[in-house]
Amino acid sequence: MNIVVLPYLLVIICSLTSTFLAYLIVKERNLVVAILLLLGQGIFHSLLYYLLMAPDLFITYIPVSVGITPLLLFLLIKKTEWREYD
Amino acid sequence: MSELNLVFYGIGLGLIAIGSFFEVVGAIGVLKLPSFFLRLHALTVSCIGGSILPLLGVAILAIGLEEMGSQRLFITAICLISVFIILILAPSGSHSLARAAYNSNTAPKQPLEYDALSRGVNKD
Amino acid sequence: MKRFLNKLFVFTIILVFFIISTGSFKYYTLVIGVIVSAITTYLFESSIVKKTLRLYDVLKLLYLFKYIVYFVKAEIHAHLELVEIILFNKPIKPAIVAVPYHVESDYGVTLIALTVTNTPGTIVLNIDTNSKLMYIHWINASTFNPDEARLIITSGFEKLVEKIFG
Amino acid sequence: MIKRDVLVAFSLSLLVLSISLIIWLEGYIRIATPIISSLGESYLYYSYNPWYSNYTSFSLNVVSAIIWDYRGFDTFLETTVLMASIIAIYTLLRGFEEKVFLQPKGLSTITKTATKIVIPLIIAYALAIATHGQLTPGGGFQGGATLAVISSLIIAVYSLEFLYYMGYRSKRLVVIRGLCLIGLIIVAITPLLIGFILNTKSYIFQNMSKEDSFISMPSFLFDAPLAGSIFFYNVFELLIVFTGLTTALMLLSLRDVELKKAFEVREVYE
Repeated sequence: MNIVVLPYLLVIICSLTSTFLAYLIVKERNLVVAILLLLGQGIFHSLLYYLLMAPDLFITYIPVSVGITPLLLFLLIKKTEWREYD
Repeated sequence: MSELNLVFYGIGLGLIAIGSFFEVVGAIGVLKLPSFFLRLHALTVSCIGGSILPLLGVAILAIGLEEMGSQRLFITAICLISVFIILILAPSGSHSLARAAYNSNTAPKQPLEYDALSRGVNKD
Repeated sequence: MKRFLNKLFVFTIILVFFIISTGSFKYYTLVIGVIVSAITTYLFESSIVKKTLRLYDVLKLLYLFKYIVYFVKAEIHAHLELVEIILFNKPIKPAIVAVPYHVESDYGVTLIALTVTNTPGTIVLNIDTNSKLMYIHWINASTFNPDEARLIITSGFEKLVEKIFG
Repeated sequence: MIKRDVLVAFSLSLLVLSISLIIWLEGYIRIATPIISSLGESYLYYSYNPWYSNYTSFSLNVVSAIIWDYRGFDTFLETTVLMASIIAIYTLLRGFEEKVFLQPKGLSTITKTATKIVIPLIIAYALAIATHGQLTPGGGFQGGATLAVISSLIIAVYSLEFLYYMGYRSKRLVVIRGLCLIGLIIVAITPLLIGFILNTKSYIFQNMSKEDSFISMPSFLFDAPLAGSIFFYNVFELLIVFTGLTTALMLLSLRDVELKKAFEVREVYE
């Protein structure tokens, strides 16, 4: 295999996995677990930014997706309910 | 590459190899051990052995790479600072996880042979 | 100036961290770093270092070095034990034991607790500051008695920590 | 839920695989094509180019140069967008009061002390990102988001009460934010004012000297390029983003006692 193909393979892996995680987040009933999965998806997105040569967005996305968004969502869950019902 | 740099290079690679071994052991432990509190112990193995040792290895390896100029000192310093921060933050995180799990009774405590905390102690 | 050594200590640490995290050593970085670390020192010095530092506190670095050597030894022992438990199914005996401590300052307690949590096999579950007890989850408990457990788990660290932080 | 577990395990293994591939491929990664459009080429050519002082912005980081110099007005309007969301939260919670009980509870002593050590380091790192925005990747928004992690840490570890104890109030933060926006405008119209006084031609949001106006912001500080107004824009943007995100965090973590009056007010309106 030619080594030039491998970066594209990496981009494919990252985007496919974040799509998996997005599916899981939508299907998940327990909202706490859904937020933790969203955190994992954030890590994949920041990897994608790194691969696509956007270090500025990479630096922005790490604190926003790992530090601030989960806390905001947890605060919202605390005010309402932590589980979806049918 | 001079002989001293070769020694640094070898030590760094050896530390990274040992670190990956502990990482695998920690992963097996997380899958194998029966309860939440026991799994936290396996997590500590993969934190200290699996991430601190490789970071120290990279720090030593970077000293040996003479062709990188003065930039290698920054890499070494960054690795040492990361080691310091992980040594502070990882145990405090696992401590607060364990405390929350114990106080809210969400995780099953068995197997447990003796519980000093449940015998009439006030929780702050 | 009051508490000059405290301010100098915090200022130096933040300045060094600033220069390392920018990855450049120019006059520009140095000037901006001095301004930033002066502001941060002014804001946080009183809450970070409670005690007034003196010049002979430099000697405590020797104890810190001794502490690191002790820490590495304990880490190696604990890692080998955990590898035995995980890979070779060594029988375990998990228990939560109460361990007393005799350190006064916040930093001393924190350092002991972090070291105990950092060694695989023991995790600090809860801490009671009134009766000075630590509740430790121990994966392979050899004793349930508080004083004997203290001899095994923390007493080695505690002597050195008491000399560093008092 | 076996299917879900399988999917999670598969994703995590792919994560480990991709991270190891990234580390292995450090020297070979080249995803962007070497053929650049003529517009991009001109940006790359002029963003740090002392020989063409009419077109350059003296910024080593091309992204900063584009964001704050070549399309500065656009970015200035972007910074006001976050204000809209804060105003929306204020409208939803109208009538809330911030009550100070001064009994911060939070997590245990160990976590608090560990967090106390890390907070100054995060501040230093965030300011390093923001003030070196014209030299290395980074800038105002990045630094502000990193700085806002501190307030989220304080809310999670020390509780909201400690933020009140440190003097944070949401209204004060909004005022600081407004002042920083005014600071941005002042930096933007400074060349215009100087041109008005000296009776020459000059532009709003002007950075370096142009063909028909010689007014220029400082391009160097000591031995590193300062990139004129980009440095000041980055510092103000840091404060704007930090105060905006902190206000949103504080308003969303209000307690029930503080919100009691807000619900009454809402009932009256409805």
